[in-house]
Amino acid sequence: MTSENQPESATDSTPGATLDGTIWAEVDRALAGITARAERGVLDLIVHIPPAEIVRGLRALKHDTTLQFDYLRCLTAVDNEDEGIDIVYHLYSTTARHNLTVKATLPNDDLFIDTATTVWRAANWLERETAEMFGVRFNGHPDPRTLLMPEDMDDTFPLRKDHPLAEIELLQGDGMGYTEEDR
Amino acid sequence: MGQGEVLFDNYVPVLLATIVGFFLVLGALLGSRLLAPFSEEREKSTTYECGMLPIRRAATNVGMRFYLYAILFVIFDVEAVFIFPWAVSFLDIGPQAYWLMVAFIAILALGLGYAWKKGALQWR
Amino acid sequence: MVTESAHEFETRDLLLNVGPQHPSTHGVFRMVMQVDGEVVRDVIPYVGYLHRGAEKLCETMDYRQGIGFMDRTEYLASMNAELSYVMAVEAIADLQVPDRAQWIRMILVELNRISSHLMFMGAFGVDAGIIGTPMIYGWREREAIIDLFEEITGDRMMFAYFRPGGLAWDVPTNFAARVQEVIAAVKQGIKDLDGLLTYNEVFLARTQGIGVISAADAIDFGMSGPSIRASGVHLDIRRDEPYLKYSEIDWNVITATEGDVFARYNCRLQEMWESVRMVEQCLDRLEPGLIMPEKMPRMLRTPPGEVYVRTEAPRGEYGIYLVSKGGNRPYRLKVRSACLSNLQALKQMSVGQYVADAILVLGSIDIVLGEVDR
Amino acid sequence: MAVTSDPTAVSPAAVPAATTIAEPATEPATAPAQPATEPVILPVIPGEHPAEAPRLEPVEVHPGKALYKQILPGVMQIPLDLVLGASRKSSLWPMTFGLACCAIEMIATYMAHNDLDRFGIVPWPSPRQSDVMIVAGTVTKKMAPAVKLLYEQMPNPKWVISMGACATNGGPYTRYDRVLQGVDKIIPVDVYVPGCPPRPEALIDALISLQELIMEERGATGR
Repeated sequence: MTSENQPESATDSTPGATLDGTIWAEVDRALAGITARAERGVLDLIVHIPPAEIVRGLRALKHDTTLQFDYLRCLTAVDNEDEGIDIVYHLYSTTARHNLTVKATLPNDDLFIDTATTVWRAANWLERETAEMFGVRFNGHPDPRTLLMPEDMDDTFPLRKDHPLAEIELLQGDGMGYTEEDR
Repeated sequence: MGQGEVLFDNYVPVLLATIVGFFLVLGALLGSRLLAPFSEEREKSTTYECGMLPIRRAATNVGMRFYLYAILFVIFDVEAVFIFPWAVSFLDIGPQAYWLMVAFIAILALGLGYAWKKGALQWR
Repeated sequence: MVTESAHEFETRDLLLNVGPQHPSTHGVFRMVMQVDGEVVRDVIPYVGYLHRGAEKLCETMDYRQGIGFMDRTEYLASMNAELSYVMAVEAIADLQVPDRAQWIRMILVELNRISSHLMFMGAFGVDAGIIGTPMIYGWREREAIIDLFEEITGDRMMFAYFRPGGLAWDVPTNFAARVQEVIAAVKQGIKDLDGLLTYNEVFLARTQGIGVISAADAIDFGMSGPSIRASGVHLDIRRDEPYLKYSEIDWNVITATEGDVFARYNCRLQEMWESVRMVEQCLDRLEPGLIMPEKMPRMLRTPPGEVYVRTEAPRGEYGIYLVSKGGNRPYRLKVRSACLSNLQALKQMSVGQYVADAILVLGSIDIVLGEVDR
Repeated sequence: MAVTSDPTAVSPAAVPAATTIAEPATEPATAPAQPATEPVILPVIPGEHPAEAPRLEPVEVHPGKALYKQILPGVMQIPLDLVLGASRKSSLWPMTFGLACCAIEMIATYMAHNDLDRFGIVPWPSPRQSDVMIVAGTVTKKMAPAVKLLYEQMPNPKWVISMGACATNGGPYTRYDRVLQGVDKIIPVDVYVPGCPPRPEALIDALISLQELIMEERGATGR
């Protein structure tokens, strides 16, 4: 499966941004068998990898001799209402001192992706939080409990765009209705 | 002031102390029963575990180490009780009592040495 | 074959709840410790008791209103949190911050690092069992720094002083003199704490060799800040990806090699001396000038795009991942919390220690629950 | 030996709160008591989760009455009231219950710069020996059962100071449904302290007004 690696100029970032200044060459070589589409972000290089091959790509990036992305900075998700949910991995190499952003776009109907805890242990809690906040399911996660929500509330996803904010209670009432004499 | 009165005079302060002590304790207990607003709530009797309900009964059997330390402490505490009266008056009870106490302490030190060598003080 | 009766004499482990309300969990952090006698067999951390949805609320507020949430998320080092957020907005909106504003930001950020580390010293003393003295020592200097911040920004903790593009208003005229005063007081304070704790034999016996984590594990857990530098990893964003003016002044990164509780404590202590040196150098380089770019739009709108900006907060890397689809509101804002990643290594560091030492290990990571739960 | 059965967080709701009719006549219904005048706009809080409701019920207050108030005739209670009030107000032991940013200001108030020890106010870690619960910070719905349990574990007479905007009505986080809009939804509060976070002087002022409250015998849970 040849990797279509001609970096078509990304639409949303600055048009016509060439990728020569970035580390796209090594990344493309590291992700040999994986379809990867590059894009120039404001600060770092952004690589889009399809969700099916995400863990293979991350492992290749980590164990590559020149890139050595051994540090997972941050793992989160972005809910673009209709285009699905993007899972975003920010990687950093403590030895080669360069950054990379890897994104995997999940369609809205099947929010399943493999877990990255096999690659970095740092992903454990970050995935638990992303799972409970966006409803994404990480297959093979060692400890799929909720992190920030209570244990028995794993069906509401607060950070989704369709989750409304709470209304400010117009009438605060007098708390629990304890008048002075009661106590 | 015969022999009896002297004996008796020495013990008046002790008597007073016990009476005052007794009334202090009684006052405290009665006072709190009388003055404090008691209320029986179900949750008040739960064991305090930082705001959460205890997960499992805490009355599990505990390691032997704690018991060994307790026993050793009791032994040497009692030894200290014997040393106090001697320490107060050992100047005027002659050298013979002094060496007796040294022997007493040596025997107990032997016991401590044995416990130490056998690893009773080893915590891990 | 172990007979049935032998089982009764086996010591069953006790599930100890070091719960949300605990003097040394530095906030509402809960961990269930499986304890066998005195030795910790297993630690299960529970977080989320302070999850207040700062990220969700930031999405409904424009860029200036979001600054308040950053203060309240990292409430011990609000300046560092504001700095990350403001730099992320500037990176997306491509704003150039004038030099004077950058120097003032560096002075305030380093002073806030010192005040955060002083709070750590106090809390760490309490964890180690010395109830009052380090707390009183640490807080004496922290009040001096907080008074200075109050004179500049008007508030003791929630400053909201940094704005995208520069600062809200200029510093008072006696700024340099006041900072010199505070630096002199802080130097005396750090010397006192150093003398009180570092050479205290009992403190050394309690902290050396406890809660060791190797460099490889620390990197794998994504730790950052003094906790990872104590394990020998030279990872400091101020030097690796210099922002503000860190590349123009002379300072060095403090690292240790043992990776135990004392190394983390010592890294933070030496970092305070570095911060003092930095503030003095920045004061010399400060000269009058603008604090905001001339043409600042009334309502800041940003072009679509995404950026991940990270700065070195006292506890580690405080990153802001800002996705903007145009308009004056962030489309998605993720706060990368240093304490959350540092906490992941808690179990590996404290299993096998005594209960008292596990509390010390938790204290040595120096967590702030507002940042963990956001 | 890893923990085999994972101990899920046993929330106090598992302990069925005894539904005995509380001694005061008014039944503390979940919705605050409505004044007769204008209708109450019931808050539509999204995600009012069925599993959450039992945890967020207000706590049942059992004030309890001191024996001497029941036995002694009224006029003879006054000297005892004065002595008790003076002693209670000058040795208020708050429970160290810092939740969020307000906790740092609370610690700043305890520390040497603006000292609380001069009022006899000594922070105490456990609820068993404390009289005041200073709720300093945001009470989230995950933390609410712990707040209720700690309040119930405090001996009478006990008071509550709701420190900061978050504890009073949710503060800056009031639009998020995981945050409880005010700690007085679950426990009765005596003194509210405005501010985010309130300055140490504001907290000292609140504690002084609490002391006046105690002298007037108002608001204490159990006298």
